[in-house]
Amino acid sequence: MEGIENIYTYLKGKFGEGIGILDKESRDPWFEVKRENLREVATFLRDDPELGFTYLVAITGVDYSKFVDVDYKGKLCATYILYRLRDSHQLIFKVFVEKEDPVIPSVWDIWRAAEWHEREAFDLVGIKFEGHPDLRRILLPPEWEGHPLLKDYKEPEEYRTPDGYLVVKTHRPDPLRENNESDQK
Amino acid sequence: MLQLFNWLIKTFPSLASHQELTAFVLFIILGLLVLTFAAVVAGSLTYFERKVAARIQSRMGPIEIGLGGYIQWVADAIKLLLKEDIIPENVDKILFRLAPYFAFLGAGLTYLVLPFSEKLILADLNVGVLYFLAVSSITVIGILMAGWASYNKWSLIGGIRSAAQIVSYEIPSALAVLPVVLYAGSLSTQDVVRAQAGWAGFHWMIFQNPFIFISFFVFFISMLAENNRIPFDLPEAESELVAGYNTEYSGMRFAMFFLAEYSNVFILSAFAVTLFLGGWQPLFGLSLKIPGTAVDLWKLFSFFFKTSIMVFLVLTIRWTLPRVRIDQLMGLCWKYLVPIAFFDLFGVMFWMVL
Amino acid sequence: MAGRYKEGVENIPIEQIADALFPEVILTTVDDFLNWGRSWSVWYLLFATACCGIELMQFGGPRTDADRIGSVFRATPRQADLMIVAGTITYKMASRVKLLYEQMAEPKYVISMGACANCGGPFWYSYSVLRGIDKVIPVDFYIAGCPPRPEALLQGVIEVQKKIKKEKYLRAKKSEAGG
Amino acid sequence: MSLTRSEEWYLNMGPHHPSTHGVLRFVVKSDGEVIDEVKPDIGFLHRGIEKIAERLEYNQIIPYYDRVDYLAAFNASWSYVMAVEKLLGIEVPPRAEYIRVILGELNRIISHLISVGSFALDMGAVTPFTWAIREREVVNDIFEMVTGSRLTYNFPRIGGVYQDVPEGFREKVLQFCEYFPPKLKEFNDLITYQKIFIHRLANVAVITPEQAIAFGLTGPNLRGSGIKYDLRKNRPYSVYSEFEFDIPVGTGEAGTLGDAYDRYMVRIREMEESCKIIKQAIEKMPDGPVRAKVPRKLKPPVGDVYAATEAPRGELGVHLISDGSSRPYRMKIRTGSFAAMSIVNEVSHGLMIADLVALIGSLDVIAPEIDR
Repeated sequence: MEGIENIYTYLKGKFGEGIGILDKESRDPWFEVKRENLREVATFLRDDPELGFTYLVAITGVDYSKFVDVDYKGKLCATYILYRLRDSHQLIFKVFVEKEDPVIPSVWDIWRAAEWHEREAFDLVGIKFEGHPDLRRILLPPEWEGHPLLKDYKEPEEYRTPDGYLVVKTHRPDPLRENNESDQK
Repeated sequence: MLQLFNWLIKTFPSLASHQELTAFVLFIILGLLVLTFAAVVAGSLTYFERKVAARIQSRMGPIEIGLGGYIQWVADAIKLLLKEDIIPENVDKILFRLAPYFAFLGAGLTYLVLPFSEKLILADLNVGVLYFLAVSSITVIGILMAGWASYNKWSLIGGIRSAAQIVSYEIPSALAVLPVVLYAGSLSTQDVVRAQAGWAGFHWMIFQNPFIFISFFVFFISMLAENNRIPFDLPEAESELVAGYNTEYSGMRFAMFFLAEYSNVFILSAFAVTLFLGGWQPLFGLSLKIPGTAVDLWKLFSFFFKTSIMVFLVLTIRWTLPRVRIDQLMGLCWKYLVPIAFFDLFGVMFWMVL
Repeated sequence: MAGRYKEGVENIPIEQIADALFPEVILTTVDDFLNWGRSWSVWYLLFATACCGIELMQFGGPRTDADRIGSVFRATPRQADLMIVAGTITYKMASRVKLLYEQMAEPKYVISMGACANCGGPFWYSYSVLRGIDKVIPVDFYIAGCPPRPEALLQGVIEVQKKIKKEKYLRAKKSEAGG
Repeated sequence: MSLTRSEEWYLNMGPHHPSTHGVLRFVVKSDGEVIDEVKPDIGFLHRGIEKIAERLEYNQIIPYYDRVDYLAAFNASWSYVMAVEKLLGIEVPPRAEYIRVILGELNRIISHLISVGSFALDMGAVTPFTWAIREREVVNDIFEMVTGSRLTYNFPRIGGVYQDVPEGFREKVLQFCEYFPPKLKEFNDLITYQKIFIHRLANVAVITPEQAIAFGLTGPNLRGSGIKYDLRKNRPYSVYSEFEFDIPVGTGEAGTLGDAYDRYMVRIREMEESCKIIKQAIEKMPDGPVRAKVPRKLKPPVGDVYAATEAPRGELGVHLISDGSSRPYRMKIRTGSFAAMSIVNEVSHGLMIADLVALIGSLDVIAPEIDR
């Protein structure tokens, strides 16, 4: 099945309200999947012979809180990029969640590749994937606080290992800005 | 050794009244001489190895330091002696300190029965070959001690691997030497060399008998394995175990391991030459008609020449082959080398009976 | 230099003291000899984290050939004299860098290779990158570049050699022992 | 019986370990030498490029991509400029595309050289690595001639490349194409067909095709499992559709399909194919401008874009989300090494420690691609 619109209507007919908006204006069009239906839709996308999206390319966690004025502004989002290997068809869909309740069902057993991508999204954006077998920080050290790819993230003042072996002052003013200030003086 | 002692007593009659003391001092001096010789040989070998490695890898190797880079090993030795000697906190301190000396002891003691020339041998034991086989495995005790005492899992794996490796490879190496002993009719290393007298290469042990020819390769492979050379350098496999048993060692103690390793390369080559390739038997026989004293020197040269070629072979193998895996290592030993060695032994027996 | 003079005798030129004190001369000569040995055998720790690591490998490769000046790599910090920190160090890695440095045996030297190790380089703005390894370990030489060429690293090692040759190994030992 | 009981222990491999290719850490649960479980611990080189990019203009980000994959810096920044071009709808002049293809394939060769060389190093053979480095220097010279840099080129620009190739480039590249295949054969004689090497790799760390797809492996790792999928053929970008070349896939020639040796062989064969592509591209290279007219201030439309190139370590994709400003709202880098690392635990059960080294080496991961 070719074309995002065909796939969209096909899925819409199958799942109805489970499929949200379709963004055709975007350079790579995408549609929304409601998080309640994510697992059914994902299984369907993978197993349906017409669709057959067996290959998960990536999951991007996005914080839409400072985006332009759209419906989903202020929400967190997981973007799933899929391939169909036989004809290299690409598909993007998104799952939006409120910032206060950032829980998305995990799809790690549907696409095994999702296991680490979900951990990364949890680490950097803070989306919690329900049912994930091992949801820990992956890139940052386990004692790290905060999720750096959130738009309102502030770098901590110092970094210290839990045993106190290493303590480093992390905060340092922006060199460009500092120069400007000293120039003004 | 005994000759030297008798000669001393004869030349200096005043020493006759202090025979024990003389013997003791002589022991010490000779011991130090052997140590120095071992150190120089091992040091030169490190230079040789680096040079060979560099040429194989289209590099230059050490050239800047002087004498064409030859004194590189002196600099390395000075550096290692001056380094801080770290003994980590949780190690078994006694074993940790002792291990390098054990490792070197194994290498150093084998020099005792190594016939450099017809007259130049420290002790012509009548069980020389047996002694060599026994003593050369002391090294593994050192390695095992180091691995155990280091309180480091990588070291421990290295030590255990080494133990398993040597226990296995002792068998084929001993079995591969037996045909030679049978042929020579003696366990003395000098006798083995004397049994290979002749003016050309085909009097050497290796060419006297097709079975011994195969035995040579069994011996050579087993010795490579016993001395932890690539492709069998599993105890210190750099890419797997960081540096294996010597991971925690620094400074002088590491230098001892280093020394032991390179002494072993020399020992391995020297014994391969002694047992199979004619030892000090002069190259081209004595057809060159050289005067009396030069004969000994020619023999000495022949021995070192052949040994150098063997060393070169060992080093070339080291720098071209990848490493085997531990189960393959064991498989090679028990499935191939041991049966072949037995076959050779019986083959030689039949050959001699017929 | 400060350690060579006793209180109140600063005015005497160094040559006179050396002439007067025979052992000093011997010490100096021995020192020179020891430093010669140490400087020609600088073994470096293979510690490559990022881009500079590739140039560190090239440094040991056929064109630059670190072995020429007696430098070979060691995998374990215990046997290394020189730690070449090649690449970005993150906070997660920083404690390991410190640990590795502490595991090295004295005397030890550190070269900070490339912009990232010097000051964070292009990752200055990052939330997770240590802005210069001198925040956690002492550094002897900094090599600029992103990444530096292997030749620059070779020059760095030669500078380490020069530094070693100027050191007073025995004197340092004596002064330590004396208190 | 209690005497014969064996206990499992935890080995900490890395982050400073000779065979971890940079800074990875594996917590290995093993019974003696036999591995039960491997927990990769990554992030020791997490440099936050995705966050840095949010405060930079679109064309300021290019140098960071050189450092995402420093072994194939050109391919990595190519992915990025392709994504931006796709977002803005910029047409790239053909000469620029050809230059990109030539440099990209040269880069693939030197990346694979390091890969196979360090793989051999992991297997205990030092010489192949230095040989690989020796050949690498030849290509480094070409890159230095064109871009002025040996490792991080910063050469592609949005809408083309930084500048035209210098005089003598054509001859030098053709000379390399003549020079390289015999050297590769020499390399193969030294290590690839070496008995011990084959025995070390055959039947080790088998990744089945199903596993490879499920875990999202890409590049030589995916093709090593016998799946003929290459973005250059299957989603032709740039001018790849104009060249004739094969996609080498694993065939299980030494043992099982998808073992470490297959992945290694795919890389060796890809180097030959790259040579073919370079030759064709040099012959066909048209004249003309090397950079399209691009406005100084880039203001792409709101929306998502995903673009990917076939980098040496597989698909290197860039997912850009634009909010209409001159800076990307969110940038996600999708790399092959990240996927490759996620499969380590799955296939390492029952391997020996030496095999784990072989597995990691055969996956050809590099740290900044995993951690970014």
